[in-house]
Amino acid sequence: MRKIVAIFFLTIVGLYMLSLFAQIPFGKPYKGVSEHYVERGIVENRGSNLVTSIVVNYRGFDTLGEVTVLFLAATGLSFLLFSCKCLREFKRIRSSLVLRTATDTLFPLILLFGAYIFIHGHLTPGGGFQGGSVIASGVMLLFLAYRSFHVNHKALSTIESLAGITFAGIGLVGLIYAKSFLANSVISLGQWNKLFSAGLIPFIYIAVGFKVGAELSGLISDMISTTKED
Amino acid sequence: MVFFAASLLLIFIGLYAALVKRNLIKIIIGLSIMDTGVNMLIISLGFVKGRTAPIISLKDLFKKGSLLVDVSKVVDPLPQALVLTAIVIGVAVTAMALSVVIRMYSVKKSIEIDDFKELKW
Amino acid sequence: MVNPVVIIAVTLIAAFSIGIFQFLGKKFVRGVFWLTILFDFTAILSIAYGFLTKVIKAPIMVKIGGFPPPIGINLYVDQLSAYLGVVVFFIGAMAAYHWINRGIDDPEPKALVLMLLLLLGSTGMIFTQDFFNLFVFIEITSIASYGLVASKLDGFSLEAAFKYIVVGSISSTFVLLGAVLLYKFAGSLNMLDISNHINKSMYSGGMLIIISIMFLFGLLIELEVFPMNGWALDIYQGANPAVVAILAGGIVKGFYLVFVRSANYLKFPYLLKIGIIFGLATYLVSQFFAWKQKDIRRLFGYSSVGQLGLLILAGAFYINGNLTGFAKKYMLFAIIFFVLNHSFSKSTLFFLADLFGKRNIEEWKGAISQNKFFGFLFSSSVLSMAGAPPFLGFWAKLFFILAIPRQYFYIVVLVLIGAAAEILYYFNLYRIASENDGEVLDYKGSIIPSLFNVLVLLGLAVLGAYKFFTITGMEIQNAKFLAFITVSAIAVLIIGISRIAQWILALGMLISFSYHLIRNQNFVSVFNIQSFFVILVLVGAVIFLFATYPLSKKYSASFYPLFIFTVFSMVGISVASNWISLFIFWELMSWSSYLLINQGSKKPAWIYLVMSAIGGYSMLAGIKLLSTGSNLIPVFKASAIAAPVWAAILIFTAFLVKMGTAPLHIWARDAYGESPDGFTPLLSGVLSKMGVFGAILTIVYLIPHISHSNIILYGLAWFGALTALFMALLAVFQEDVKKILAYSSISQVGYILIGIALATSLGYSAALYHTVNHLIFKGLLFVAAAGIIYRTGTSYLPEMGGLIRRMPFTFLAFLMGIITLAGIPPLSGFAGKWLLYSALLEKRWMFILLIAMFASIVAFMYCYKLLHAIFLGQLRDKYRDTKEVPLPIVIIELILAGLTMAVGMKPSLILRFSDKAIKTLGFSNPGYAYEGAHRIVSKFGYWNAYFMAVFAIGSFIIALVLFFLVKAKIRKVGQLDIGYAGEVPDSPESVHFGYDLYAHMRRAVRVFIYPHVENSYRRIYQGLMAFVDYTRRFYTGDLNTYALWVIITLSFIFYILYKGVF
Amino acid sequence: MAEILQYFMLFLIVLMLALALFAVKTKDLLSAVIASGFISLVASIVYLYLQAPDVAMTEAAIGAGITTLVFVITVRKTKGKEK
Repeated sequence: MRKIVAIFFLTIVGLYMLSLFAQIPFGKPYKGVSEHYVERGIVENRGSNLVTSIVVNYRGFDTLGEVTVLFLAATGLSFLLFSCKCLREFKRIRSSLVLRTATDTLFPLILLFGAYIFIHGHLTPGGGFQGGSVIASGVMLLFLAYRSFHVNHKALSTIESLAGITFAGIGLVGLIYAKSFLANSVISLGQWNKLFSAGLIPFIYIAVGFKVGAELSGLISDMISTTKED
Repeated sequence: MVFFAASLLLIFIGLYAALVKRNLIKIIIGLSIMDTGVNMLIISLGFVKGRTAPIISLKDLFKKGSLLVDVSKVVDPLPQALVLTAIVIGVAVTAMALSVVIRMYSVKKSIEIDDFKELKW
Repeated sequence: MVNPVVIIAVTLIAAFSIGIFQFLGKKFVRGVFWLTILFDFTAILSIAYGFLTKVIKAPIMVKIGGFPPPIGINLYVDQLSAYLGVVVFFIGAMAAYHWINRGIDDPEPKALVLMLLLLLGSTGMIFTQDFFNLFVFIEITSIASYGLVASKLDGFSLEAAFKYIVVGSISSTFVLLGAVLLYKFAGSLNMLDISNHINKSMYSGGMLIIISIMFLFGLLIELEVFPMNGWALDIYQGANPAVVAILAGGIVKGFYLVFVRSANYLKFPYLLKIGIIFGLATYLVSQFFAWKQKDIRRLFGYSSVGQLGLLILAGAFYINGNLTGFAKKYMLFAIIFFVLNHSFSKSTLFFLADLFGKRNIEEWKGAISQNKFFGFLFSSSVLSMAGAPPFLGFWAKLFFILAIPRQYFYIVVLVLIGAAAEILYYFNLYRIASENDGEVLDYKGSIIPSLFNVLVLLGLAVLGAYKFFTITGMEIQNAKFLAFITVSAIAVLIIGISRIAQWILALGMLISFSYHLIRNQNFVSVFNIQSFFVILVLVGAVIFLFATYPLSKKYSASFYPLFIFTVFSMVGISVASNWISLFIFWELMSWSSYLLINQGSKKPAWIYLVMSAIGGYSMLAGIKLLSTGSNLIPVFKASAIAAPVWAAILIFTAFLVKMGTAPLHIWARDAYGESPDGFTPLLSGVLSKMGVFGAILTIVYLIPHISHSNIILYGLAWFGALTALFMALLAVFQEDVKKILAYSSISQVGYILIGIALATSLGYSAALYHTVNHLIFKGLLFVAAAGIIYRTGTSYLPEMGGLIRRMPFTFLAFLMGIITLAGIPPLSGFAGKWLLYSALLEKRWMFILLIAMFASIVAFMYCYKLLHAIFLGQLRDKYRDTKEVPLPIVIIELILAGLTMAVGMKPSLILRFSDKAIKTLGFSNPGYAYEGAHRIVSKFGYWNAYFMAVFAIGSFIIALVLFFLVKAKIRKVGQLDIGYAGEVPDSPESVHFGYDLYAHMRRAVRVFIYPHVENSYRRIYQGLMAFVDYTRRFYTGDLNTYALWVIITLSFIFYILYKGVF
Repeated sequence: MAEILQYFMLFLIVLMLALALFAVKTKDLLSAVIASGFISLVASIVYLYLQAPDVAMTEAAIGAGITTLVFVITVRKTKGKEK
């Protein structure tokens, strides 16, 4: 009964929305602010990756909020799972030699790759969020490989805090020196397609990378084990 | 057009799960499918046929003699930026919801909706 | 002034840094937390102050990243968002303080982080001017709320949190889709830019309408709109009350502002439709569902949801209702006041509910009567919440009603019905909480946040009144007088340590006020109907206040302040210059008298309040009908322009309720019978006369301008006559002295109503004369009854008897009162009847004349019963040592008895004044004439009061002489002088029978004294309750169902707004 | 070439929908979780076609990686079976 009612009303809503999308042309040129972003993105930011320019610079405030959301989720999750005595520990079976060896070899590489992604966020696809989550997946690998692995929560949350403060602090620096919060033009923009370019974008993305990496690692660790030292 | 339809279908399959499924984790799976659908919808809104990704690493995308980029060669970068944010927010919400589920399980040893109907009327 | 973005940045940095500070210990975290809150609050307060003092003239626009608006994100802080920010942070700080100090659990550092980010999210939400950024901040707010709602970590809060997460995710999906599609449509995400791209004609295309609906619908879910608000109620019920307080008091208001603002930016043309359908549905449904609610938090939750519905309605009218000039301003202030009122009072209520700890409202018995301070806080918030004057909620409601365009009159009616329903359940709770016989219960935890909130509420009440009077441009005297009343009452309250001091101060105030009034040349030279009632009120109040002296020890410190409040608000009614100021003082009178009655008995007071609310709100609805587009404040005389029948009927209802006219009388018996003895004389003698005053105003100013006025008047006369008859009949079978007097009062006011309904000069003469007359003798009887109850400790007639020997003066006075009541010459009662009968004859309303005459015969019966049961017969043993009633009461009794005597011999003492008053009503003569000093002549004969008096006193003396002559032959029966079944009692036994004196007549009139009316009210109430109990099962508690309703609502909205597909 | 790519996309979309239906329908929570992870993975390929490499990366790392992991942990902790 519930299924029928649900399908019925979902169909109605779906038909209305379909009628909307039928009016939106697919794959046709766009107009509006994006024209500005594309046309003047290099001029104003010197960053090759326009998406990064938008995410960190034009709409950097969104990203600050996004970082906050992730921070919130990590905080909320550890708040909810903290002191949850009732959780079963994973039965972490001793993993195979292959996995352990591979982990030993891969983990530094994964870290390096993650760092590469967020350092080159303004040049190539990827950025702080992607790099951070790659690093977190490395940490996850450690969890899988080693039975007794525990992350150091103090270190993680210190990194997280410092990275977050850096981000917001860079914003405030912009407010003080360039009269605008999160302004990019505090330092020189540099040259297009070079590593040290695009003003503050790489710095922000590095901070974001650290923060996201730390947060996601903490999140995974919170979920996997009841943290005792906390 | 296919992408619109597919995304809409994904959204509604996810919603259907949230409306009908009695298992808490199933509901969250539904919501995350819905998220994926929404993200795909947004991306396909920004897609323009025959244009390249918004990463300007080649000079031939510029207008002649300047750093101004030729708009007619690049897809819309804004929806992609928005989706980046949306994905991260999605994982945050999912993690939050799942931690609540773990807690709920620890209270009642169950993750079925029928065991969580005490607040009513 | 601080740059608004700094608030957000600093809060963020603080939240991030807590990650480090938590290793240093909880104290550091708390320090950071409070510093941040303090900084934010000061910063935002400085912005708000800048707007308030007009230092900041234009809305603040903050570019972020250095890009101009459509390119970059920007913040846009205008007056409203700054004010709301202040409220959010204030409530947030209070809630955090409450949480830390409530003594149950200690918030983790992480919970404080969530709290900070919650406040941050809502601030960002109301500051940002970018649709996608709005989505991000909504998500921050939501995720923080998810965590906080679950923070109690028990089954309830987790269940609530999960429901919130699922519904919240659906909501934010729609917001996100809406925002992105808006970008696709307009090429921008900036609200202002999009607004510039959009014009209303684009909505005919279909595309924009679906996009806007999706975006606004996402927000509507967060606004807890019926039928998709089950999750919200579950949160209110299940989550930590500190969290709920901040959600209901602050965050939801942020969502509200965002919703209204977005709709405005989108130029959404169907906002009014949405607002009316969903706002009204939410409001009404939750106000009624709350009736059956036993869990106090869910009860408050229903009320919160209802208020939100009202806000949505108001917002829709403000944005989209084509309001003109003044009305728009009124509506804006209504919204601001609603928000402020609800935020502060509801969060206080949640705090207090948490401190007290009991969830079931039945367990609240005695909660506020045991703890005076707790009671004060609770009462203030409940009164403010229910919209009692002079609290902010009252002004909000008034602004709202005045601002609604007249063609939407049905909305006025429905909103007022909802408001009455709200009063019903709030004061049902209040009734339970103020019971006297609860066990001693105490609250634990800190009360400081509630105290702060209530202080703000009191300040806001002043602000509300000030704004109301300045904006509506009503005569300043009204405001001044209101301030005067409040200050006087507070002055009396402050010296609450000593009742005697309060008594002296109150009496002094009344007397000096009267003195100043009489010395005022204007008042004396223009003597009209209003002056007549002012004098009536003041004289009555002074007399009855004087008589409360011996009783005062029993009363709480709030008795005299409320007494003063009631009296002065009646003066306010009498001098009101337009319908609205009449209404304001009318409500003031109703509420203060309710609180007074509540000091006696709770249930009757509750019924009184509900009936008063029905009356008061129907008056407001009637007034609304009188207002026209340009003239929102209808004055008495100008309302002659357009006075629909309904306006007159609605306004009249209020007066009929106060007069206790059948079938609106059900409150009267118990309210009169069980109110504090010191207050009942005022209630009966003066307060019910305000109904008379209002009725006269209505008949003079409204009735002549409507068609079929004759039928209405004739109907009114019938109401009066039937009231007079049936209430007299009911009085006959009562066994409680005050209840007999209560029915008698209603019955007598029925006579007065007949006089008014005649609408002839003679009729008015009779009515006014009888008004004063009834004040004298019913006051006398109630004062005497108060004295007797004070001495005997009972009001139950069969317990009394033979008191003539213990209380001779009281007996004498009582006898005089009874004679007047029965209308026997030479006392003043006769004159009133004579005038009334003449007037009826003059108008040839013979049936009514017959009924009135018959009713006065019935009056004899209960008169005799009173006299017999209290004073005659054998004295009971336990009253052997009873003394005469206290001296002040004796004095008042004798003064009143002397007055009735004097007036009886010389009716012109009253008639002189009533003549003047009648002339100002537009009559050239009072309908009768004087011949000589003592002879009054009407068409049907004459009546010489002096001669009558001499004759009556003469016959009385003859009878007395005869009595003493035969007295010697009467054997006096002692109380041991009886034999009963062959045995002689060893203790004195009373053979006086006062119980059910008229048992033998009961059968004859059984049909008439059966409580048909009361039973039908009860049946309606119970029926409604059963209906509510059944329908509230709509909230099944099932998450899937809640989510399903979201989709059903969305398809409904699509269906009604866009017919493109089907 | 372009044609083949389009058919491949069509195939991917159908695959996504099928996976979504499977995730909703299956009784085994772990399979459902894995299926929903696969949806993300497939979606990230689709994003590449739609010229959104950034999003593709994010979706693969976060949507398919982290989210799935979090789901799996939860399922394990709650002994996940659907009734």
